[in-house]
Amino acid sequence: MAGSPNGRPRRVRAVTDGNFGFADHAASIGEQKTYIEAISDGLATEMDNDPNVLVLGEDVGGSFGGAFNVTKGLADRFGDRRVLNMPMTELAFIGAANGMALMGLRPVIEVQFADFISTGFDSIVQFAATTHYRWGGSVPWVIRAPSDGGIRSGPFHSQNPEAWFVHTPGLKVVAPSTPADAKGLLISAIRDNNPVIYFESKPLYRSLKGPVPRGEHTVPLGVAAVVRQGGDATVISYGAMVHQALTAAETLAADGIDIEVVDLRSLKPLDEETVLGSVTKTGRALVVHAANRLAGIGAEIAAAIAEDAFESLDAPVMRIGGLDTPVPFSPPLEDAYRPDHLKILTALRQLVSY
Amino acid sequence: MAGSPNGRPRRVRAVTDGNFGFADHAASIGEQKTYIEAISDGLATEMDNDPNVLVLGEDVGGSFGGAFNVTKGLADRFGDRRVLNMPMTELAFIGAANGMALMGLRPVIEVQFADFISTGFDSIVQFAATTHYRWGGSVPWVIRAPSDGGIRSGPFHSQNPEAWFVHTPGLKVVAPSTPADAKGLLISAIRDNNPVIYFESKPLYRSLKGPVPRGEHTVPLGVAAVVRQGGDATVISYGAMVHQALTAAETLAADGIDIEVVDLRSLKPLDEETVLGSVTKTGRALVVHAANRLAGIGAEIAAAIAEDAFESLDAPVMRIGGLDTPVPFSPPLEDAYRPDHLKILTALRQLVSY
Amino acid sequence: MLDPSGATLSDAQRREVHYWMRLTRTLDDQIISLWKQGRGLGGTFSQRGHEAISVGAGFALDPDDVVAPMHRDMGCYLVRGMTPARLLASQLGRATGVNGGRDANLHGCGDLNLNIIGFVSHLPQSMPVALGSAMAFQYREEPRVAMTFVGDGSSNTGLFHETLNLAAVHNAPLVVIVENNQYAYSTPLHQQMAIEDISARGAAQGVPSQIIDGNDVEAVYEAARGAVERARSGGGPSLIEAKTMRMHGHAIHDGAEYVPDELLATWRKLDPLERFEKTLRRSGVCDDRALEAVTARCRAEVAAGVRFAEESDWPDPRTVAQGVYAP
Amino acid sequence: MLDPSGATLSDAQRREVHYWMRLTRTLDDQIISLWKQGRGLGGTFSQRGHEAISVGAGFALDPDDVVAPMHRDMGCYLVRGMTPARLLASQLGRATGVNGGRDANLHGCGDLNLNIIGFVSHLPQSMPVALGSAMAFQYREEPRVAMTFVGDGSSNTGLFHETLNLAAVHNAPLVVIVENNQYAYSTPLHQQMAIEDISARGAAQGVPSQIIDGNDVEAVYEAARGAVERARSGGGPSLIEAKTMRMHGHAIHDGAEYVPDELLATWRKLDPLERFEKTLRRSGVCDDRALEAVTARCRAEVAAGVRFAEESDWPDPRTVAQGVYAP
Ligand SMILES: Cc1ncc(C[n+]2csc(CCOP(=O)(O)OP(=O)(O)O)c2C)c(N)n1
Ligand SMILES: Cc1ncc(C[n+]2csc(CCOP(=O)(O)OP(=O)(O)O)c2C)c(N)n1
Ligand SMILES: [Mg+2]
Ligand SMILES: [Mg+2]
Repeated sequence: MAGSPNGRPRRVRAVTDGNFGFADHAASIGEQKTYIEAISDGLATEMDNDPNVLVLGEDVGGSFGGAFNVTKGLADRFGDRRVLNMPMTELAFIGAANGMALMGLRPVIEVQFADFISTGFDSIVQFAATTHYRWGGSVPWVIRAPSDGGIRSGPFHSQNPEAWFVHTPGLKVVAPSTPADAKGLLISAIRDNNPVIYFESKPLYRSLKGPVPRGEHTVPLGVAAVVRQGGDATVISYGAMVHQALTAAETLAADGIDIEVVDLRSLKPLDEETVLGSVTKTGRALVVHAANRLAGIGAEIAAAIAEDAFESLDAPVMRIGGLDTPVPFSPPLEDAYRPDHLKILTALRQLVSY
Repeated sequence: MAGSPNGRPRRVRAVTDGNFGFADHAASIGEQKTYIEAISDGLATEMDNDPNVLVLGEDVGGSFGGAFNVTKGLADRFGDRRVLNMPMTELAFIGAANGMALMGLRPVIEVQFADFISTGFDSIVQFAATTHYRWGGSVPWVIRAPSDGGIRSGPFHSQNPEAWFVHTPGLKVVAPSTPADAKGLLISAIRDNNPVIYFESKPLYRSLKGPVPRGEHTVPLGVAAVVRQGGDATVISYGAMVHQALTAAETLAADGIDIEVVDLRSLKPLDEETVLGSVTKTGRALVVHAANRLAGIGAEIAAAIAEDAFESLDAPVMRIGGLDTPVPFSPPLEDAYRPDHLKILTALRQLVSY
Repeated sequence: MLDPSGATLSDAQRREVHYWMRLTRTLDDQIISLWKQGRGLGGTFSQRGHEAISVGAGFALDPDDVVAPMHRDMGCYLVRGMTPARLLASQLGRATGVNGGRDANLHGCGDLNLNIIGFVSHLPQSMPVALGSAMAFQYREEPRVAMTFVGDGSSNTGLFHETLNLAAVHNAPLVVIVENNQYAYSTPLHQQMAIEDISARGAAQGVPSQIIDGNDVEAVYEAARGAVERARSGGGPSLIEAKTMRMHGHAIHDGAEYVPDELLATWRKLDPLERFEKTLRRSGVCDDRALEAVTARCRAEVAAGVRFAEESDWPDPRTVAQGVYAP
Repeated sequence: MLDPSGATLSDAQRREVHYWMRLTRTLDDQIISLWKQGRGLGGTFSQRGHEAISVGAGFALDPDDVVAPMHRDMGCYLVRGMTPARLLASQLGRATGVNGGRDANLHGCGDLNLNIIGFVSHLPQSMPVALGSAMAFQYREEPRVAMTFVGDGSSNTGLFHETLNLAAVHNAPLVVIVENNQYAYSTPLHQQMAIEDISARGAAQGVPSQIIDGNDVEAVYEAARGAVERARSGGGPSLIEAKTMRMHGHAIHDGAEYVPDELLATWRKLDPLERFEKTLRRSGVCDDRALEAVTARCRAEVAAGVRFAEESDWPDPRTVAQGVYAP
C-alpha cells in the first residue's frame, strides 16, 4: 500500500544524456523525456486522437493524477468525464471496462500498482481474455500496470506478474524499456482491438530519459528490437533489465566480448523469430527478467530456444530472474533477490566460456 | 457453471483392472478404488485422525456432498461443524481459511471447479503464499481443485491453472495421477504446514481404478515417480496425461522402443533430481501436460533440462500441451485442443528418430 | 423503493409475452428430454420456474438496449431474437451454434447484433460488464439502458456489491434483476445469507430496489419497464428482487434431492406459465384454442430447431486456434 | 443498532489509554521527521487523526483476542505490546524489525505471540482472515474474539461485503471497525460511494452496526468493548463506523493538496489527542504536569527506539531465500 514512488533506486543505471543509443528503434527526432513523461505523452496523444479513449482507475482524476502522476493534467485537458476516479474495486472497474470496450470505447485502466492487478483477476483472465474466442466480442482495453521493484517498496509494490497473463490465452502483454517505446507501445496497445496489459517499469520512471517522437508514434506489438549487436552471446530481456544487460555488455566489450541484446518489448505475442535469429547467430543465450525465475517468461523463451535452436547452441541456455520468494523490502535482501548487471555479468562470463 | 460431471470422456483410457501397474509407488495391499473414491477416503482418513481438519466449500455439506460428491457422507460422519457449506464467495472463504489456518486448524477447501480458483486469487497468492516468509505465520490449508478437461465442459469447467501457482512463491502444488497417490498426496498435503493446491483430474474421477492402501497412507510432496522404465526417451508428465503417455509408450514398446515415464506428482516443489536423472540416462525428453503449453509448467521443466542436462541431450527437449486458446467445448475442437496418446506418440517417434 | 411505473402490457403484448414463455418452456423441456436420451453434450441448466422473469424483464427492453443474461435466462435470449435453432445448435456444440461450438450450454451466447452479451461461468461477471455498457451509453449520451440478471447466490459475491456501488456513484442506466430462486445449487438461502430480502442490498449502495413476485410475468414486466424508463431518463440504477423457485435441479444431472418436497409442491401451484395462461383465459385475451395453437407453434419451432441442430455440421477442428484475437 | 455496552474506562485505564495515544502520536511524528530527513526507507503511512480509533478499539480487546490491524493502526500495534523499537526497526528494514526486513512500513507486522496478524497491501485481506480466526475460536469453543480494521475505501470492496455476510451466516465473534476518514488516498467519499453512512452496509448482510465519533477515544472504547463482549457471549459480529479525518497525506510523500483547507481546519479542532487531554484535565484525572510527564516518557521511548533501530544490523543477504515455507 505504500504508494511511495520516492524510494531510492539503486543499481538502476540512469541514461540521462541525449544519445540514448537505441537509434535503431527510437526515432531520433523528438524531445528528451523521462520514461514516465513518455507514458503521459502517449496517453494524451491518443486521447486527443480518439474520443473513445478514456482513463479510469484509483486516484487518476482531478488535480491529483494518480499515485505516480502519470495522468496529471488529463482531467483538466480532457474533462472529468474522460478521466474517472474509481472506488477501490478493481474487479468491478476492470469488469466495467470490459463492458465499455464491448460498446466501442477504448478504456485505459490504471491499476495503482501492478501488484493489485490480481484483485481484478477474473475480469481479466476469465472475461476479457476469452470473449473474442468464445463469441466474437472484442474487448479493446489497456491496463497500465506500474510494476517492478528495486526501489524498496516491499512484497506488494514490487511485483512482476506478467507470467500469469502470458500463460492465459487471449491477452496481449507489453513491457517497454525506453521512453520512445513507452509512448509507441502505449498508443499501439490502445489501438489494438484486444485486451493488452502494459507493464510499466517503476524503477525507470524518472531515472531514464530519452528521445521521444512528438505526436503520432507507434511501435508494433509483437516485434522485438535488437538493441545491441554482438556475435558472442545473446541476452534476451525486457523492461528495466534491458539496461542492466546493456551495462553488463559494455563491461564485457572492454574484454573484447560482443554481446547481443534483444529487447522483447512485447511478451505476448512473443517475437520468436528475432530471438531465434539472434541465438542462431551467437549460439549462446541468457534470458533475464526481474520476475521470479521459476516458471517465469524466461522459462518459455529458454524452452523455445532449446527446442527450436537446438543445433545452433554451443552452451546451455541460461536464465536469470528473481528468487522464488516474495520481493523482500530491506535493501540487502532486495539486492540479493533481484537480478542486476553484476549478476548478468557473472552469468555471461560463464556462458561465453562454456 | 455447468456443474456437470456427466460429460462423456473420450480418449481417456480407463484402467479398470486390478493390475494398475504402478506397483513401485502404490502400495499393493488395499482395496480397488476409483480415483474419486480415493480422494474421499483420504479426506475421511485425515478427518478421523486430526480434529483440526475441517472441510469447507460450496455445496460440500449436508446430504449433497459437493458437485462431484467427493465430500458426500462427511457431514453425516463428522458433523455439520466440520463440513461447512459456503456462500459463493471464494475470495472470502479462502481468506477465512487463511485465518483458520493461522489459528491452528487445517481447513480443506473445495473450489467447485479449478476454474473458480481465480475468484479467490488474492487470498491465495497475496496472503497465504507470502505470510510465512514475511512474518512467520503458517497457513496450513489445502485447496482441492477439480481440474482438467476432455469431458466437454467448455472453457470454464476444464481449466488447468497450475502454472499461475507454481510461478507464485510460497505455495505448494500437487497433481496426483493414480488413486493411491490421490489419497497419499492429499493426506500429506493436509499435514504439510503450508498452503497446498491439490489439482484433481476430473477425467480420471470415475474412469480410473486402482489399489488404495487402507487407513494411513502418505506420499511425500516433492517426490516424482518413475512409473515406467525405459532407455530411449523420457516423458515427463502429471495427472491424466500420465496415462496418455503410458498408452503411447505401450504402442512404441511393440516397435522395440523403450520409453521411460516420469510422473511428477508434485509440481512444486519439483523433483528435478528424478527428472534430470532420467533424462541424463535417456538423452531425450518430452514434457506433456494438458494445460496451455505456452509459458506452462512444461516450459520450466524443459528449460531446466536444457540448462542442467545440456551435455546429455541427444535431441531437443520437446513439449506438448494445450493450445493457446480457451478450452473449446465442441468435441472436434476440444480434441484438437487437447493432448492425447496419439499426439504423444507422434512426438515421441519424432523425438527418438532425431 | 422504486416508484411504480404504471407501464402495463397491452393485450397484444400479453399474447406476445405468453408466446415467449411457452417457447421457453417448450425448449427447456425439449433440452431435458434430449439430454435424458443421451443426445445432449456436457451439462445444461434447467429453466423451469424462471420463465416469467427472463421473458418479462427481457421484454421490457428496447431493441437498442443491451442485456447480459445468465444461465437461467433462456427466455431472455429468445425474446431478444435468438432462435431455438441457434440455441440448440449451440448446446449441441455445432458449427451453426451461437458461438460455433466454442462455449457450453448457454455460456458465451453473445451476439452484439442482438445486443446480447455472452456470459462466463464466473458469477456474476456479467454484472460489471452490463454496468460498463451503461457507462458507455452515458459517455456517448445515448438513450440506452443495460440490464443484467443474477441469482441469490450471486448476490453474496463481492462483485455484486462492487458493481451496485459503482453504478450508484455514476448514476448509470443499469437495471439489475435478482432471480431469488431460494437455492444456489444445493445451498439454501439461510446458509448463504442472514438477511430476509436481497433487495436490502440495494440500500447499502444507494441503489433503489423493489421486491416482486417473480412468478407473475406482468409484475415482472411492470417493475422492469419502470426501472428501464427510470434509467433511460437519467434516474440511475435500480435493483429488482424477483422471488421465485428453481423447480428442477441446478443442472440436468442434478436430482435436487436436497430440496424439500413441500417447498416444491407449494411453488408448483404458482407455476408462472400456468398462472399467466389462467389470467389470459380469465381476462378473455386468449381462449383454449389460441393457447393450444401457441403450444403447437412452439413445439413445431423447437422440433425444427432440433432437426437443424442435429443435422448441423460439427466445427472444423482446423479452426480451433482461430479467433483468439480480434483482428 | 448495537446496544450500548455500558463499558466505561476507569481513571487508571484513561491514563493508560492516554499514554498509548501519546506514544502513537510521538512515534508517528518521529517517523515523519526521520523520513523528511532522508533517514527513512520506502514509503510510510501517516497516523494523525487515527489515534483514538486504533488505541481505543485495540484497548477493548483481551490478551487472548486476535487483531488484524491495517495501515492506520500503529496505535493498535503499540497497545498490543509491539514496542516502538521493533516497529522502527521494521520500518527501517533491519534484522531486528518485526519481520526481519522482509516487509515494508507497517505491512507484515504480524506476531502471533501478541495475537497480531500482519496485513498485506491488498485491502481488505485482513478482514476474512480475522473472520477465519473468529470461526476457529467458535470451532474450538474458545471464548475469544477477532477484531479487524478497514477504511472507507475498503468498505467499497467486494471482500468487505463477502466477509460481513459470511460472518453473519456463521454468527462469528468478529468486530469490524471502519475508519471512515473521508478519503481513500486522493478520492473523496462522494466519488467512492453514493451513501451517507458506511454503517448502512452492515444491514445489507445482517450485521448490526453503529456510528461513533472516531475522534473521541472513550466513545471508541465503549462501542468496541460492547461489540467485543457481545461477540464473546455468542452475539455474533458487529460493525462500528468511526467517523474521523486523515489529517496528513495518505503516505509520507503525499502533500494531500486535494483536501480542502477548510475541511482540515474543522477537524483540526477535533484532534483526538488534544480533546482527550482536555477531558483528562477537566475531569481531574491528569494535571498538566502528569501530561507532560507522559509526553516526556513517550519521547524518550521513541528516541531510544530510533537509536535501537538505526544501530541495528541489516538482515544478512544470505538469508534471503529462507523461510518461504514453514518446516
Ligand atoms: C465464482 C463462481 N463460483 C462458483 C460457481 C459454480 N456455480 C455455478 S452456479 C452456482 C450457484 C449459483 O446460484 P445462484 O446465483 O443463486 O443462481 P441459480 O443457479 O440459483 O440460478 C455455483 C456455485 C460459479 N459459477 N462462479
Ligand atoms: C486492492 C487494493 N487496491 C489498491 C490499493 C492501493 N491503496 C492503498 S491505500 C488505498 C486507499 C485506501 O483507502 P481507505 O480504505 O479509505 O483507507 P485509508 O488509507 O484512508 O486509511 C489504496 C487505493 C490497495 N492497497 N489494495
Ligand atoms: Mg439461486
Ligand atoms: Mg479512508
